[in-house]
Amino acid sequence: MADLRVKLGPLELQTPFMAASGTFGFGEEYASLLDLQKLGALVVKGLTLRPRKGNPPPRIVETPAGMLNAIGLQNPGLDVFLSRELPRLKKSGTAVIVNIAGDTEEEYVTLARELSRAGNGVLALELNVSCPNVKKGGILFGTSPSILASLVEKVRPVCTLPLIVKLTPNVTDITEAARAAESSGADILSLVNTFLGMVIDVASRRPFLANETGGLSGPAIRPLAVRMVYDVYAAVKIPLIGMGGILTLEDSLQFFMAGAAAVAIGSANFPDPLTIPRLTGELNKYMKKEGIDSLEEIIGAAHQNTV
Amino acid sequence: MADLRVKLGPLELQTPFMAASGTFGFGEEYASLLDLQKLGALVVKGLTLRPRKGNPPPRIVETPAGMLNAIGLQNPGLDVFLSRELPRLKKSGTAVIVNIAGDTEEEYVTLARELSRAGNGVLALELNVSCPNVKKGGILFGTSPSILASLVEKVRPVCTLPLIVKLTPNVTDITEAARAAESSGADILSLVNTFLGMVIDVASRRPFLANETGGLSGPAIRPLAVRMVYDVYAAVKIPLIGMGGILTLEDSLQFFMAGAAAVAIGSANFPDPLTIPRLTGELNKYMKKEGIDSLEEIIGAAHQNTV
Amino acid sequence: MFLSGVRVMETEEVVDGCFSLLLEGKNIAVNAYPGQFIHMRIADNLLPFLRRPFSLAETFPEEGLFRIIFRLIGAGTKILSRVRRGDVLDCLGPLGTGFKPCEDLRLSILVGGGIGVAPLLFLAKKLQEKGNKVIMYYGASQSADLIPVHQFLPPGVEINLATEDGSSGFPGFVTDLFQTHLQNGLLPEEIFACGPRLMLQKLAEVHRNKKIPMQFSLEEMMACGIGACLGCSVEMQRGENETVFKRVCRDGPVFKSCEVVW
Amino acid sequence: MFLSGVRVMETEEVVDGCFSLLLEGKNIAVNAYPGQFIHMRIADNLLPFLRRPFSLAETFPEEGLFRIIFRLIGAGTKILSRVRRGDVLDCLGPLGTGFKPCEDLRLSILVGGGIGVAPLLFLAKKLQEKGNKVIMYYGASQSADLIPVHQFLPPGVEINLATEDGSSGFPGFVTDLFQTHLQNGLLPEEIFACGPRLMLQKLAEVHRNKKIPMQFSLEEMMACGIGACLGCSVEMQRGENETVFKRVCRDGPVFKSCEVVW
Ligand SMILES: Cc1cc2nc3c(=O)[nH]c(=O)nc-3n(C[C@H](O)[C@H](O)[C@H](O)COP(=O)(O)OP(=O)(O)OC[C@H]3O[C@@H](n4cnc5c(N)ncnc54)[C@H](O)[C@@H]3O)c2cc1C
Ligand SMILES: Cc1cc2nc3c(=O)[nH]c(=O)nc-3n(C[C@H](O)[C@H](O)[C@H](O)COP(=O)(O)OP(=O)(O)OC[C@H]3O[C@@H](n4cnc5c(N)ncnc54)[C@H](O)[C@@H]3O)c2cc1C
Ligand SMILES: Cc1cc2nc3c(=O)[nH]c(=O)nc-3n(C[C@H](O)[C@H](O)[C@H](O)COP(=O)(O)O)c2cc1C
Ligand SMILES: Cc1cc2nc3c(=O)[nH]c(=O)nc-3n(C[C@H](O)[C@H](O)[C@H](O)COP(=O)(O)O)c2cc1C
Ligand code: FES
Ligand code: FES
Repeated sequence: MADLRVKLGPLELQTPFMAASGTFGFGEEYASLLDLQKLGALVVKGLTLRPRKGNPPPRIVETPAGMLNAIGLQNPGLDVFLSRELPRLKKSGTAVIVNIAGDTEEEYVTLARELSRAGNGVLALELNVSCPNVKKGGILFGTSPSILASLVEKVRPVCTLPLIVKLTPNVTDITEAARAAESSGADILSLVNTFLGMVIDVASRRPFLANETGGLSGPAIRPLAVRMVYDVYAAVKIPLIGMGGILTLEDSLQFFMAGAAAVAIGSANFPDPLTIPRLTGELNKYMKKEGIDSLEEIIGAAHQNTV
Repeated sequence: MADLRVKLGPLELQTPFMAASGTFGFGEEYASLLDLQKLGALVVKGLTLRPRKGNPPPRIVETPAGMLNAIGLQNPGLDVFLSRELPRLKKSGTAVIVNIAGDTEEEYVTLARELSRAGNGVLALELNVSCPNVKKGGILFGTSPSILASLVEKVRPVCTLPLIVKLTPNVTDITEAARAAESSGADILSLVNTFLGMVIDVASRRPFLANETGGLSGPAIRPLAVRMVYDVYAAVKIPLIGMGGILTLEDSLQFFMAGAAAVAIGSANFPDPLTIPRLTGELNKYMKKEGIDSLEEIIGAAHQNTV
Repeated sequence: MFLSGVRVMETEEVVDGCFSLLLEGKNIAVNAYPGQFIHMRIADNLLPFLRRPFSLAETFPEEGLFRIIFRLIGAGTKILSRVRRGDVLDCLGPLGTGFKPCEDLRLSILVGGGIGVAPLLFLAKKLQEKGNKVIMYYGASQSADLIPVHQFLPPGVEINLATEDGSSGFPGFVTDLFQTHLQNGLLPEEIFACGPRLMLQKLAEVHRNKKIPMQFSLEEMMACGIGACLGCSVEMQRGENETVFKRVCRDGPVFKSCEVVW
Repeated sequence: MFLSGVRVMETEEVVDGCFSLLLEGKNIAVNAYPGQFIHMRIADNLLPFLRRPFSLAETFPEEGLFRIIFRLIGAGTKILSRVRRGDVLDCLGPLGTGFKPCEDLRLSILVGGGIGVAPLLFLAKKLQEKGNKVIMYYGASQSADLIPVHQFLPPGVEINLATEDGSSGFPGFVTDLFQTHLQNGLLPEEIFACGPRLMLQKLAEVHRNKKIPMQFSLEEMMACGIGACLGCSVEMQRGENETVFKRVCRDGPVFKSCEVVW
């Protein structure tokens, strides 16, 4: 086995392959198909302070090489998460990262404080400032660098865990948001969340999703996500988690070479629930074949001007 | 034959299906495959004041359900266009719309003035403020609403033709640019241009395109483009030309229902050069079957709250 | 729940645009019960990107075989309609919470509309094995769309057909046919139904009047199929004044009719 | 240029991972000349999205047939390797500006590397029909990759093989083999070549020394294939100090070696 461990600032992972928030639930469902301990980390579904019902159906629709989703942050809320989901997750032995979202700065702060408590066993927090599917799901925080900076500054002091900020791609210049998050205390940036899209059902002449718009994910967005990781890598010094349409080892190598120190797998889990273990095995083989001792040798490699 | 004519403010088209700029050249090459007179309009490749060499190869790469291009506005310049391409185009009987790009406001103004001259036979101008593939190819004009407004204000007085402003999708809020263009004198808006993307060649560990980044087009971006047309339709009063990943009649109906009064076909011309005549025939059949007398009945239909 | 390659043993176009696939997959055949479904990967590439759900229409646990019956709808079912004997398909299943008939049932009524009859075929067989009398109501828009259900049912199941255009059986909706029988004295103990939402809605009205327990199999767009993505949620009553979203793929696809919010 | 459905008449895996398709398409078979290519739609869906270009390897104008020979590379050629006799493929062609041999040629030298030999097979046949003596140099990395070129060539064409690992013919690069022959007195009037860029670059050096006219067939990523999108441009010398971008699909794929900017 090649050494697949990665270090993202204060965060150490066994492998660079994480399950992206919202696509792996709280792990329970996938546990019968694969060993959760083999994940680099499991980022749980976006968590809010109070339980959230989510959007009416239909919530998803397939698109060319991708899908739209408008789940609307359906989740059981902090209390149920702490009492029911987290203990089960800890028992499974997986590395748990909690994706949090709030309507107000105070909600983010409360979530960060409660989840940071010793003994919880949470590995890191991911600030979701980029969910396009609820009116106040953080998308406002994510699209304005100054509002984002203010939020991160407030959360930072109460968050004793490694703090990941997840950026939205629905902006003119993602490096501005990246720099704002970095300078206000983020340890790590993750990108990208989904792109705002719409499908119209021509038979009913109405938007297909009940929420009208949804977030586009899957291979369709991969070139856009790779470009953003590439740009952000050049703009900040903190480590990046890349995601957006990864299906194959080659796809994840594109992200590593663009500058991601780890990657997350989202929609690909749906067609192939075994994507993460498969990629882990393939990366191991690839590194051996290419004589790569540590993943660091290829992280950001595409920025070098020599071939 | 159902009545396929559409009126976009001062611009009247025989059919709502246009060939998108950069994908149909100056028409010459497609003339042996189809009757150029049957196009709603042919938007020619982005034209600059002086000839432009374009970017080194590779300039294109396929992506999931789409492609990246970084042509870099290769074009023969205004003089050659007027002396060689335009006379030929006029002879073909097609409706010619000229897509123009400049490095400075002055270049746009000169292009608009020269192309507006009586007798040229140009039907309309499309201001390309959104080409992502040249450093000064207008993308700066497109991403700042105030700079865009200033440009449109300068071009408007010298442009005696219908003035289309083509919006870039690489922004946080496309309705801001749309409103800026409308209030400074645009007659029509067209959207979207391509999304900035990157593919990394993992064998060489370098960006695949010589230009590093390119513009993403094709079905992959369709849900994003439909969403933007939907939003812009609600934000402005002037008519819209929608584009982004249209392959089938259903795809174009999505754009009409989102609010586009006409649509442009870009990348789809590559797999199927006969896309536009095919869609024209299919729209005719669809309108008859659904008892639709005029396309206006479905333009923007998805905004109505009743089913 | 198992993720495995299943081998195509038999393909048949049972009626125009409607196909039956007999598949070999021991884990699924042995563990599945009526109302459950499989989630099938159509292609090992991007087209289509997501899996497609299909109800189990029959199982042969000893032979390790099971059947799905599907209608050609779009890109996914088109590709699936062209598989050949010997092909291996990537299949996740058995999934979901299926029909849970009352233990001491004697007479069961099954109401199916269109391709919704598929899971009822499996249920009919199981109920009859348990000694129930099974009456099936099955409707389609026209005669040409009717699946030859007797082909997949044990003898003894009573089949009542309806077509909207009257080209076969009772002329009208299958719910109208069923209503007629109710009025003529039919006394169902429990009703199991699958079909278009409108059909189920009509049945729910019958329920409200007659207080017969009903179980409905619902459909919704699915991504994961196993309960993780919350993409397939539908609104359900919880108590008097509250509703929650439940997952068709895991909490369902079968729900009690009284739970469903229309 | 024609857009038409062409019927698959014969498929053959000529060597591991390398396929020959004999296709029926009168317009293409009658009008094509060596160095031209066709632009093939692989699937009527999105996978892959763009057409794929393939050189014409042989034509039978009277029978209305033509051949392409291709190597399995990625998704597109994988699907193409699985077509069957009778399938109809959507084909645009003949396209491009091909080889333009000098009229009064007597001896022609063809240098092909890898799958780049395909257009040279067509050229060899044509040149020989015109009464030329044709000598072909053909190299691959190993014996197992060598296409059985004699199968597609008329008798009388002299074939010189090279493999990089020495498993067949001359051990080394095909350009080295060719160099040896040059040193031993071979006097080519014109050279036609197609293959990896590195091979062509080496030949261009020979050219600079010996001043033998050369025509090279180049490759570049293509979208439209007909000259409209400017996606396939490559840099060419214009005069002494200026360069322009020319389109591989229309101005080429065949260019004079002295034009090419390396
Ligand atoms: C639990 C369940 C059981 C089902 N059992 C059967 C069955 O036994 N036989 C049968 O013929 N059909 C069944 N269906 C419906 C079947 O899944 C769709 O007809 C099929 O997915 C259409 O795929 P397509 O690619 O051909 O069509 P598309 O063109 O992709 O879609 C057409 C329509 O099919 C539905 N659909 C598409 N993808 C999905 C998805 N991933 N999940 C849910 N619905 C989708 C949507 O309504 C969509 O608008 C079942 C659906 C569910 C949810
Ligand atoms: C004028 C011309 C003639 C050709 N003739 C032949 C031939 O006779 N036999 C043969 O085996 N190959 C030929 N090729 C190369 C052939 O087009 C590619 O091998 C094929 O397109 C690969 O497709 P894929 O989907 O299998 O691979 P992919 O995985 O899509 O691509 C692998 C590589 O193939 C090349 N490629 C892919 N798509 C294109 C495209 N649209 N245009 C150009 N290159 C592309 C790129 O280098 C790419 O990186 C020719 C190319 C050109 C430009
Ligand atoms: C069904 C679904 C639900 C998601 N829910 C969340 C969420 O709760 N919080 C979040 O930050 N991202 C969420 N995402 C975004 C993913 O984590 C990921 O950023 C995105 O899907 C891009 O990756 P992919 O293309 O690999 O799916 C969700 C994505 C999907 C498809
Ligand atoms: C090869 C290529 C060249 C293009 N050149 C131009 C251009 O010169 N000017 C312009 O405004 N848009 C240009 N575009 C963008 C298209 O006009 C269109 O906006 C975009 O491709 C989205 O539509 P599609 O998905 O149907 O291709 C180009 C697109 C492609 C694919
Ligand atoms: S389809 Fe994912 S939860 Fe049901
Ligand atoms: S491929 Fe479009 S110009 Fe050559």
